[in-house]
Amino acid sequence: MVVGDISTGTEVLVIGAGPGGYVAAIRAAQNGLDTTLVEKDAYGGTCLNHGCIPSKAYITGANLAYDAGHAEEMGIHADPVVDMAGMREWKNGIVDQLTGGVEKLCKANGVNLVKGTATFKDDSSVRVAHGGEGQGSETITFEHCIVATGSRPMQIPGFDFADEHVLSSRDALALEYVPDRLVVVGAGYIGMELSTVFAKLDCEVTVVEMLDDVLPGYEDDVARVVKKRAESLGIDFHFGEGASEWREGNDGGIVVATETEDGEESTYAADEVLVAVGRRPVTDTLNLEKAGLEPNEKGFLETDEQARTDVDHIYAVGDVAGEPMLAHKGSKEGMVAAEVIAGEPAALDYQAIPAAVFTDPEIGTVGMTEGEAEEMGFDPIVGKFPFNASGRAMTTGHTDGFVRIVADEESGFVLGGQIVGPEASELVAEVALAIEMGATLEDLTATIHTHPTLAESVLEAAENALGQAIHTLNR
Amino acid sequence: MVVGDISTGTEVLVIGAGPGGYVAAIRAAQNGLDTTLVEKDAYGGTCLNHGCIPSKAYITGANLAYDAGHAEEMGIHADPVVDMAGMREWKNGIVDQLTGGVEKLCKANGVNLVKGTATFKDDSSVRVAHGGEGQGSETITFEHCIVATGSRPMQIPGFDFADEHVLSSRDALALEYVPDRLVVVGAGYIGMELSTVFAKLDCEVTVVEMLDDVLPGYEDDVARVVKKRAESLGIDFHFGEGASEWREGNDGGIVVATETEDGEESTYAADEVLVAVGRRPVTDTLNLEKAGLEPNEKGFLETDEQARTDVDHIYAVGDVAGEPMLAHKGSKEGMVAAEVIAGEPAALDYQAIPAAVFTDPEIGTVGMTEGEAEEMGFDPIVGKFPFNASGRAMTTGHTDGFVRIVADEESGFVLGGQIVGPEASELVAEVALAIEMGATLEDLTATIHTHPTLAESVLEAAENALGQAIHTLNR
Amino acid sequence: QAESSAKGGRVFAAPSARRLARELGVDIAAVSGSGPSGRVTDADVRQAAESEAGASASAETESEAQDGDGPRDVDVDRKSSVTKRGE
Ligand SMILES: Cc1cc2nc3c(=O)[nH]c(=O)nc-3n(C[C@H](O)[C@H](O)[C@H](O)COP(=O)(O)OP(=O)(O)OC[C@H]3O[C@@H](n4cnc5c(N)ncnc54)[C@H](O)[C@@H]3O)c2cc1C
Ligand SMILES: Cc1cc2nc3c(=O)[nH]c(=O)nc-3n(C[C@H](O)[C@H](O)[C@H](O)COP(=O)(O)OP(=O)(O)OC[C@H]3O[C@@H](n4cnc5c(N)ncnc54)[C@H](O)[C@@H]3O)c2cc1C
Repeated sequence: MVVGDISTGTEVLVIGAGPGGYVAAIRAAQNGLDTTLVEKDAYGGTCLNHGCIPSKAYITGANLAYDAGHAEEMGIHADPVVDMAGMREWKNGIVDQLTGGVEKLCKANGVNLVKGTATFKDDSSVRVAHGGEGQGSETITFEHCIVATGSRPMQIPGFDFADEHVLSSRDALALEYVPDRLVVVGAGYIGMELSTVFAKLDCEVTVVEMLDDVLPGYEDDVARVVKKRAESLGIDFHFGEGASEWREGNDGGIVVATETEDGEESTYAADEVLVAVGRRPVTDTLNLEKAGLEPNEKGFLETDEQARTDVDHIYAVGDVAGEPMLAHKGSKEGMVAAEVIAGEPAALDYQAIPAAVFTDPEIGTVGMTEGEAEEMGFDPIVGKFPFNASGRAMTTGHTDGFVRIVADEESGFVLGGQIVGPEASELVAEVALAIEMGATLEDLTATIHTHPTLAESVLEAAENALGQAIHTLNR
Repeated sequence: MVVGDISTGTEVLVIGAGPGGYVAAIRAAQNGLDTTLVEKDAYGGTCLNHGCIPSKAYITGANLAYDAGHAEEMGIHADPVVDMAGMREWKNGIVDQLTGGVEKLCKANGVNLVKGTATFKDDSSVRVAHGGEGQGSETITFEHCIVATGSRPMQIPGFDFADEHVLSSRDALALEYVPDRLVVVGAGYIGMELSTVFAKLDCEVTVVEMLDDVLPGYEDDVARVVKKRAESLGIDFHFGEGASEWREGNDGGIVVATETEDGEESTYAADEVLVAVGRRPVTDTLNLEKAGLEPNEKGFLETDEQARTDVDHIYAVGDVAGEPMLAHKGSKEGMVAAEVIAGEPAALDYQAIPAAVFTDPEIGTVGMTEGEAEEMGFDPIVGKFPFNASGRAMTTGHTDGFVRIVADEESGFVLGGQIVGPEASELVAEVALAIEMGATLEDLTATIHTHPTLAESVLEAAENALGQAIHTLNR
Repeated sequence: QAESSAKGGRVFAAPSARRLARELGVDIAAVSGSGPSGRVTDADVRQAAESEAGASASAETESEAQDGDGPRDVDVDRKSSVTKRGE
């Protein structure tokens, strides 16, 4: 429905084609809604272009090279040489294939694609400025809008991503060479994933973290497994230090200065510094106030169970809609928003959002920790199984970590799982299904698990919680 | 309760310490029953010593060496050298650790361990001949007995495992070197797993199979993925040929002769021949008739829902109790038998036994195929997702294969899943839980799956069945 | 029963049962579950919807007669939401 020659209309306008936005657009179109998706940069958003996918590609590459080079115990002797430019090209090929796929899927489902940057004119139209000079702009009016503009890396004073040696995660994932020495500021999941990659590629990595442990938000015993392994890879940790500035060094490299709370200073020589201290939602460049929207103090758009903002016909999904800033949370919100607009009885009524960290070993968590279960008024029982007792883990050569299952003692309902170990990101899927289904510990243990698999460890942990473990002692 | 100086009594006697028997013994002891476990050879049975575990260790080793040597596309250049004796030692270390663990777990749970070969004297006692000369024997009387004597590899005429160049799977898993040329007789799962290992370790592998495809029992499109990959690894297949004999060759090697149904002969030069044509239950060396038991024509002991044989107080579990001859099926039966003896309301009431094949790529299946669902009177709908559309699969470098989910159209209940692809053995766990829980397709799609994971492909297949897939086109 | 399954504000029911409850306008948190440990099943949700529909369509006395069902009792809010959907 063309309203004028510079103004078009659409039933559903989606702003941003990351995993929140493109999924919302496809689902809206599948529901028969006339849908337009505006993207200023690249299809797939942060996730496909500068986040999940490129980081996981490098993690695979680094693991393969490292494992093959350290497998004498298995009788394998190799001295792999990594050509970072080649690995980057492989990664770029994957990204291109996936982003091209997203574009094709949008088109095949009938989504109208518009290239450009959207800003609100009022609560029922946006102006889209087309990229490049003299490309002009257009107005798009909408009945419903889904804001999915994602997030961007946070900067800290003294470290400007525009400076040559200061890298964001995006810059780090685009390097054509492996720096000899890298300082990583921030030991959150992005900092830890990338530190591990570079350490395995023979870079000397120093991690500086303001808090006193890696992976804030994860339980101590989970974080400890990852930290221990990182240390054994040669990563040098400095906790309780904030990065204050960087300067050119004498050796052609740089020097990164840090400060403790007490004002104690330290300096670390490096070639590059990667700043990975968190991400901020992109809500400041949209003229949100024109649509009657106001982000909260953290910059997020608050939403209800239908992914709806304070303005009834405007929805927000993905990183702009709050924590956890994870691709699959965004996609879920995108689907729900699209279905709600289509009149379906959809809601964000899931019980748990799983999360994975692709460190060595991986972490996969879902639902409540023991402490959280207690806070919620449950009387939790907990079962644990260490991977060093798993036959399958031994045969993979990776035995660090454990599976923990948290359940309600009275009812037996599974409330949560914390997995740190090989394939933890995959193993958590079964626990997530158990939680959503309202499965009990007995349901988990009654389900036959294939031998020999890592997934058996989930069963063993559940049996341990019931005092019936076969392959560990019950206490 | 010592009945005489050469005769002891026990509440529960378990014969055989494989995954059927040792699990039964531990569970029986956990239930407060006085339990004795007799094993003639090594704790852990076939599975830990000559089956699941050693084969999976070699598969890991072969994959790592092969993948690292074929990763130029990823920018990794390596030329791994495999020292088979070293790999064997690594494998032996794992086996020793696990079998030692089984022994310790049995003791810690209070199981009496007896070394020796048991034969029935009557329906309430066995004679146990201790190994070695002059070691004597003892009589053990029991109230309940669990037979868990497992299986052994089948021989075929013309190929005697006692001959130097004729290998059973057990022999193949004990080689100290990689033969230059190997003929494998039988393209079942054991033959295919081992063929893949040796092919990846630079052995020239020829597979001879009487039937006309690999992996009989698996659907064509599943088997095809594995066969195609095997061919690309250089494995040479000859279908419709039965191995008839072997002889010494002129080149210091051997010649394996085969025959088609029409009598056409072929010969293949090799250094060793591995015969992997199936396994037979060990029910012929137990004097079963003295206990009033008679195996069926295939040699199996038939059992009811409580794992009970025709003789009320004698149970049979594991490979002796029938197909599928899989470790986890045996363990499940072992637990049920032990619980039934303890008076628990246990039964073999599971809906599905998952199964995995650790070829390249892996196969994981559980529950019904589309055809089986139809036969059972369901009106199946099917959803499929190819791994080459999975971002996670791409980043692992392994994109062959697919996930298929079979459900009942009317109710939406998940009936089965066939997965061929990376980590299929692990991914099938979620589908198994879905089947046991009576989950619907909607339950699977409503459960948030972590991005980027292979497990997302299970969700995508379920969405595809519902006509709602995001990352493939729905038709 | 309903209390223990609503511990910590949580309802133990499969996603499909939760969606069905929304479709039928039933407040699943107030449905007593007949599944293991009080898990709310599809059938529980349908039954709750029926007894609500019955309750709202018929005289008060009838809904009083169902008082014995306890947790399955209908609250005014949900009654009105069912009515709205029926319009
Ligand atoms: C290094 C790294 C690794 C990560 N790894 C994982 C992981 O393993 N798993 C996981 O779940 N998450 C991971 N994440 C987080 C994940 O990338 C985000 O949660 C996800 O991308 C959020 O999706 P989104 O759709 O909300 O936003 P984004 O993916 O950020 O997409 C937003 C899109 O909107 C566009 N846009 C913004 N403003 C406008 C405008 N005004 N007009 C038009 N277009 C606009 C942007 O160009 C962008 O394409 C990772 C992130 C990083 C940085
Ligand atoms: C190469 C190979 C790979 C395999 N891979 C897998 C796999 O990946 N996954 C899977 O599920 N299965 C696999 N299997 C099959 C698996 O090994 C068997 O299903 C499993 O071992 C059966 O367990 P069980 O307890 O019934 O018997 P077994 O494991 O065979 O144990 C029987 C035990 O009984 C003892 N015994 C026999 N007779 C007597 C007697 N008279 N007195 C005392 N002791 C006695 C034997 O010494 C033996 O220790 C594989 C098998 C092979 C050969």
